[in-house]
Amino acid sequence: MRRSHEPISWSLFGAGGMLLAFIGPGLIVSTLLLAWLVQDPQALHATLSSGLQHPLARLAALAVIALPLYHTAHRLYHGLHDLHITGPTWLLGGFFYGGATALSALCALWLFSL
Amino acid sequence: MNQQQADIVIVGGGGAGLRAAIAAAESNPGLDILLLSKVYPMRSHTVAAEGGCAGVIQPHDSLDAHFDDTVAGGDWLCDQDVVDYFVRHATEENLRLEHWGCPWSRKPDGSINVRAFGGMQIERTWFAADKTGFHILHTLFQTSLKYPAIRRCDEYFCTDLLVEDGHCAGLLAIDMRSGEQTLIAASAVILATGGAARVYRYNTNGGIVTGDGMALAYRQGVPLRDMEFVQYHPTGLPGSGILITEAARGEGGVLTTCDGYRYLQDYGLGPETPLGKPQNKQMELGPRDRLSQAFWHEEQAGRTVATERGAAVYLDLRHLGEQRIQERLPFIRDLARTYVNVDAVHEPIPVRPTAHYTMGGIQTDRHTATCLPGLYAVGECASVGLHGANRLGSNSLAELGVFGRLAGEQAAERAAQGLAVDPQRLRPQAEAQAAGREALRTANGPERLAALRDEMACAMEAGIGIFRVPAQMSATIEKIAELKARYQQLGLKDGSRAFNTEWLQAIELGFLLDVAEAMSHAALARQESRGSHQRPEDFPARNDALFLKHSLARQQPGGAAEVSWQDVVITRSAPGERHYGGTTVQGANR
Amino acid sequence: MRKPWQPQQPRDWWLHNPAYRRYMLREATALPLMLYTLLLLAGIFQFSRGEVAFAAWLSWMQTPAALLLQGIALAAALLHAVTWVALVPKILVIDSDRLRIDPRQVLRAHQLGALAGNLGLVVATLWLLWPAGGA
Amino acid sequence: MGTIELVATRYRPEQDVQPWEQRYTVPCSEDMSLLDALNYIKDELDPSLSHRWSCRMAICGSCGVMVNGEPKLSCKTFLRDYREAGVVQVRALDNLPVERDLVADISGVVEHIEAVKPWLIRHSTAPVDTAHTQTPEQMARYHAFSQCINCALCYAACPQFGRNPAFLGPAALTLAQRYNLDSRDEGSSERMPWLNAEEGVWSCTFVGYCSEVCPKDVDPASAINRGKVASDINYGVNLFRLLRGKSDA
Ligand SMILES: Cc1cc2nc3c(=O)[nH]c(=O)nc-3n(C[C@H](O)[C@H](O)[C@H](O)COP(=O)(O)OP(=O)(O)OC[C@H]3O[C@@H](n4cnc5c(N)ncnc54)[C@H](O)[C@@H]3O)c2cc1C
Ligand code: SF4
Ligand code: F3S
Ligand code: FES
Repeated sequence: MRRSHEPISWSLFGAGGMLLAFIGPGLIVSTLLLAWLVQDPQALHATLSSGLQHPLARLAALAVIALPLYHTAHRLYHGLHDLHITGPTWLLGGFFYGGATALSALCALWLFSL
Repeated sequence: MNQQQADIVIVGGGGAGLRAAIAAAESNPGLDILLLSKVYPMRSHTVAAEGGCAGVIQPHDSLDAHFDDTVAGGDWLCDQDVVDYFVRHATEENLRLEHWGCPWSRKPDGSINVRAFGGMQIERTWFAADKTGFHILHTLFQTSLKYPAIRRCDEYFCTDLLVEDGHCAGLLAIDMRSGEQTLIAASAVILATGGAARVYRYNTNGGIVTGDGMALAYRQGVPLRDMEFVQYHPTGLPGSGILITEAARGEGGVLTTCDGYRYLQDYGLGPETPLGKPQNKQMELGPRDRLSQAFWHEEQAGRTVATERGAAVYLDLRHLGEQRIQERLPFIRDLARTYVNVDAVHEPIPVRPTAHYTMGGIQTDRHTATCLPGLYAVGECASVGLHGANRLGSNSLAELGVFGRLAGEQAAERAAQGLAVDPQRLRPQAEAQAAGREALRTANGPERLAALRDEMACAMEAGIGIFRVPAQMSATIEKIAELKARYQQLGLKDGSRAFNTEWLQAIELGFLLDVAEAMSHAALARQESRGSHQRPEDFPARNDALFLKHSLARQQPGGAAEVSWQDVVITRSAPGERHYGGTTVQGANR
Repeated sequence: MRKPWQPQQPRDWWLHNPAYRRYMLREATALPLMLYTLLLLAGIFQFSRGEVAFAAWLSWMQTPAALLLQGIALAAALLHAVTWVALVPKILVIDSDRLRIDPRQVLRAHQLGALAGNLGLVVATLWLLWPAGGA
Repeated sequence: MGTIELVATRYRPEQDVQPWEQRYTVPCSEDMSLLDALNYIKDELDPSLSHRWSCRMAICGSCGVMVNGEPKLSCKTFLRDYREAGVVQVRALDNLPVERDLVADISGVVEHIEAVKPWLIRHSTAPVDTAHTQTPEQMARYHAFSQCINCALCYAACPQFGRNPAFLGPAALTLAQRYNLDSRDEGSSERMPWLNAEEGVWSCTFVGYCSEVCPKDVDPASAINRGKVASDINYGVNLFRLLRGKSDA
């Protein structure tokens, strides 16, 4: 039996799922609140900038983007299989997991160039 | 016709067959061992055994005590050399199962736990909650998978044995999926096909328990021994006959009439033991035959409970409490809830005696060999001489291990001598038998299979039941003969080959009728009352002078069974009184 | 003669059984959650480009389309959280000779954690954004 | 006692090109199981209907069928629960080849069970004449997983098995876990390759329906997903070994 490399994606999926369960709804409520509460975007930008000075804060922000990306990519990838939508593994896997990786990299680039 | 060859063929994948296969593979890994069964091995009826499996393990217990209980329980009709061998090897087989992964129930310190069982003076029944047979069977099946020497033919139905030069040389079987007949030649054949309680209307047995192996041997002239001894289990569910294990009483359950009275004290099993403190061999822990007989008297006296599904008494577990019931008897609780809609924690379970176990079977010597060279028999289909006139609960699962191993080793020894017959030589007789089977498949007589089966089951219940009355016995014998004649006029509707269960049931009915014939003739011939064989009207007492003997039923060509007698091996326990409860008074009246 | 019938799983298998429909709904939460994550990612991009771009993102987040997506994502996130936490005790089983934790405790801990995490985040946001507060 | 309509999906390989439905009217009483109804049909109405059964007490595992689309043991299913609906649809277990009528071919499932080495593996020599010590707590760790009767209902329930019959599936993977979690066993390293494979735990997407239909509360979904954790750790350990120049463990 050939060893599957699924543990990598499953670990990321699991971490993302846990993160989304613990802060997902709260995060979405928070961004919805922006509509009513933000009066001064400049001030908010400044507050957030100072907050993101610390590398750990940047890492946390990265996690909030990257882990849900992997989580959702993983589910959608398997969902296509469930829906009998097939294609070469390299293509579908590349699209979902590769996409999540590329976007996470971009996110890291933007965050760490602040 | 397909053709195969093996060193050893084992018919039956229950506890006995699997244990034999493993023993053969261990004693000679070079052999080609074929395990053939009409159901996947884990479906075998060993799976239904609930209570437990005997083996001396407590320091204050002894092999002698186990020996004495077995011999007395069997009303001195046990071959004592066999019992001796059995008690000496039972514990080692239980340990072997433990080493193979069987989840025996434990004490808090992690050592083996044992429970009380009917007729045993000391707790020596190993158990795996109330699914002992299930765990034993699955452990054996899973363990058998690790031996490359063991091949399986699952869902192959054995229809005939093949005999060449006075030796059993193989068998004929139907591959149930294709319906094709297959000749299998072998140096040794082990029959491990289980019991035959399906000859009765109400029984604790699965639909597959149809006495096939007994009939297969009987038809080849091998005697069936002690067939009149059929054990009724005192606690089956009314209607279906599904078993409520004796362990329910071992754990402290009590039997009562409709008004809550513990009637067993009136039948020489008293004095009444305190609730929740069962005493070995007393009251509810008396032997099964006595308990079933007590029910019969209560029913005659009109003190039973009328349920939708017939008369019953109550098995009351309520005083054990939910926690103990859930820990020790979870399956019982589930069964009662599912099949009679009773939660044992809050209500008593209605129960009644149902046919359960065939003490008799294919006659073998103490090494499991039959009188037909090359043919061995083991497990419930065999009569190795262990159970006598009444089997003690938990001795039969232990028998599967002890004698299953022995049968496997014996067959392996024989197979190593290379006595195999060229399958080509078996072909003519195999083809003749196969043609008979084919004819049955397309038979278009007027008789209906289900009707014949039901008539047989009711006749056996009436004539060869808990109590045997001469007129009814004779009526049953006539009825069986009539049914055998009508069997020749059977009409089957299916006619196809692939998984034709009507065809297979018709063959099974043929087996059942042969077994019923042997049972009823042996019952009539035994003119005494002993163990499970009770003739209250004409021969109410045991008669050692004439009947301290095994009955042997042989099939007569074209006629009924002929019964002859074989001496019982007695080594150290002279026949005595069976002693239960505080007194030895028999069937008293209130 | 054997000629087994070989069934084929129909493409719409998941429509035929309520348990399958529940499963597919659970898996489908991934789609709005992914889109929402992309919105956030866009926010980070705009944030990195400066105040003006960030303000544009903020006001775009208040368009009906964006609000609708956030609404759906919220429903999806809630369903995800509930189903996820319920399954944790089946996966995360702590039971060794040295340490044993009752699965009910594991469940309780995760329920509390999720509640605390989500509420805490909302409270922190309110505190941060409240007109009189931090920003 | 009323009656109920029973619609059975028939398939007779010798006559039929594909399955078809046959309608029977059977008596319906409070305590009649679906198995009783099937046996009634076989005995009284149509002996050519084939189905498997034996113990009629939910322990042998042979009588599994689809009942109104759900996998069930026919001996543990009662007609009274369908009286409202007035009709019971019965067909062979889903996701398996149909041998005939209600008889599914479970040989593939049994092969999967055989593959995972479901027996106690010991390297050190076992005690010959004593039992291993195993406390009730240690037994509790695997006990639920040892209750499987191999009825294959979970295979009929699992869409991932339906999609890919090479998936070892719920019962086989549960059995592997049953031995891996047994304090007496020393063979988990021999079973891990099966868990680690694509066709092992990694084909499961936690649909969870297997555990819903299991008549013995085995909870195969939990067994498999705990297997994923084990496989995950095994993967990490293996990666670490590879990085240190050791071969694949
Ligand atoms: C409900 C119940 C509870 C019990 N509880 C206990 C208990 O607690 N303690 C105890 O000691 N005993 C108990 N017993 C008795 C004990 O379980 C049985 O005696 C024992 O399991 C029989 O095992 P076996 O291997 O001989 O036969 P089985 O397990 O019945 O196996 C028979 C095998 O033969 C095969 N077979 C039969 N005919 C054919 C054929 N024609 N062709 C091919 N294959 C065939 C079958 O497929 C099956 O595999 C109980 C019995 C019952 C019914
Ligand atoms: S896990 Fe449950 S459903 Fe699956 S085969 Fe075992 S007992 Fe049946
Ligand atoms: S239904 Fe199938 S996908 Fe997994 S949880 Fe059960 S095996
Ligand atoms: S008949 Fe044995 S499980 Fe239903």
